Amino acid sequence: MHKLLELRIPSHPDRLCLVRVLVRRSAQLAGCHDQLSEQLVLAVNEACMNIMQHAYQGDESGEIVLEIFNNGDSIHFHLRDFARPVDLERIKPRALGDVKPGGLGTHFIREIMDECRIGHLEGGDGNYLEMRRKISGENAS
Amino acid sequence: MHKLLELRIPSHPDRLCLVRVLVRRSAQLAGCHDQLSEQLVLAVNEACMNIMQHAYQGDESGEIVLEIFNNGDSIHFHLRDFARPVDLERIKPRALGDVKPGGLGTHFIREIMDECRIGHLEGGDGNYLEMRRKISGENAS
Amino acid sequence: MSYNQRQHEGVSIIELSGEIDLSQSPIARQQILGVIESGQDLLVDMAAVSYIDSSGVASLVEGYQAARKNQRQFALVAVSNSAMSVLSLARLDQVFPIYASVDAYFQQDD
Amino acid sequence: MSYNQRQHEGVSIIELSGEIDLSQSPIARQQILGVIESGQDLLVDMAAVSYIDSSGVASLVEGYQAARKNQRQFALVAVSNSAMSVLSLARLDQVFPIYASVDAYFQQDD
Ligand SMILES: Nc1ncnc2c1ncn2[C@@H]1O[C@H](COP(=O)(O)OP(=O)(O)O)[C@@H](O)[C@H]1O
Ligand SMILES: Nc1ncnc2c1ncn2[C@@H]1O[C@H](COP(=O)(O)OP(=O)(O)O)[C@@H](O)[C@H]1O
Repeated sequence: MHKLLELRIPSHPDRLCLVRVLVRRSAQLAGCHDQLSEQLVLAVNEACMNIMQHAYQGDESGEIVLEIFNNGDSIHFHLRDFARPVDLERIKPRALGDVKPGGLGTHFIREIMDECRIGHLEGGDGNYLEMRRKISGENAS
Repeated sequence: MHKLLELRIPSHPDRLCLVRVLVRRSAQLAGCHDQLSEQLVLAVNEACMNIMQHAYQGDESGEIVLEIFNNGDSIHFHLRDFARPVDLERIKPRALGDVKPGGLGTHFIREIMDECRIGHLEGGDGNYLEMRRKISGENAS
Repeated sequence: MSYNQRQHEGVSIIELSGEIDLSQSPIARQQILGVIESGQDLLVDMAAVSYIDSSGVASLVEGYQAARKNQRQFALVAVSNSAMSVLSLARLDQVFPIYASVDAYFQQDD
Repeated sequence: MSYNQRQHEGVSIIELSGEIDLSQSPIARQQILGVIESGQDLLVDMAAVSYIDSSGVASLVEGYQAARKNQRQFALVAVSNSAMSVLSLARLDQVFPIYASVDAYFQQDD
């Protein structure tokens, strides 16, 4: 598994645009087609937003770590925060039939990624989210 | 001084494209005009290339750390490597009258940045390069 | 993100452009709700939206709901491919009234 | 980066496009030196070059020098703004023969 990069940003909404350009370029570098790259951008952006809003609860001094790996077959995104361990049971999408603002981020992530693992960091404060998606080079119809 | 981000990449030429998109977006975020943003992209790209070629001497397992700061008035790029301390005296451009391949990177950096500081990391292997450029929001003629 | 607001045949049209993310969606939300609460019908022109995340989508959902409550029209027009794929993923392409263009909206009214 | 090579009135034209950086410049270098060493005149069309770094510029300098040694023509045509600003910074805009287009090159020869 090749490590493409590690990015560390403060938990500030301004920095999401940095995450997006980096995920887009990494996905292209890993051989993802444009449509998939855009979906990965959306999913990782949502995951970072959730950390900002729910793990750090708006505290902009927190740090978010994003690592991107490529094993040739799939691209992996590992996120870490150093907020208080979050309630893992509460992390779930709203029912989509229900039209109301919010509750879409986790749905986007689940739709786009092939696998997600979430948990508390060992020995201390913090949480991780590991996401994996198979690389496909051709645009779907 | 606001920290915009920290990026860590392996010392591999493939990763330069990641540095470029991130520097471009950071410069825009900090309020630099497009022409200046492109110059900053060039200068930081050259500095990373020099680390890959001269500090790590092609060893692609080395790590390069880039931090970007914004103090409102200027944008700062701090690079670190963990290669053997380099000969600081040798880091200089070729005479420009001399048309030959190579020797341009340090010239580009000096032209583009307002200030550069280079040195050895304290207590152990490694080198740093700190570059600063005044932010200007309007395109020059 | 940037936005532009204009009137056309008694309807308010907000043109959103660029990236509507968590740092920008509060501004979009404010514009959208401002129009609805002032009692006007609203078209949101999304031709130039290059990116929208769930917080941007949430602002549209709020506008849609406020319009229903106030018995006003709310529709999206000229939605960019990028925004449309996010709306589809949210299954909201079936919920929002969506028109190909401002003209298409006014033609159906005739 | 990608490239495309063609012949026009006995001259070889290499069209470079995209980003010519350290990971790509060895390929550009090989193409350029290959043409010169096969004894042909060379135009490098840089209209679609979105980025060039010092390693890409070094490949052009090598081509220029090899051409002089082999008494062949070497010129750049249709240089993009982005590439031109790097060449200016290197003061090489005064060194390389540069033409606005392939046509402009052939017209000056008449
Ligand atoms: N990183 C996280 N840390 C803590 N809670 C989270 C995290 N991500 C999601 N959640 C919980 O899951 C719920 C659903 O998340 P999501 O679908 O992204 O919608 P929204 O963020 O709009 O509520 C959130 O309201 C929150 O309670
Ligand atoms: N980060 C660095 N570590 C060690 N030596 C360096 C570094 N950067 C530059 N140098 C030295 O300075 C010289 C000039 O660098 P530069 O102008 O970038 O041209 P080039 O890399 O093409 O030689 C290099 O040949 C090298 O000897």
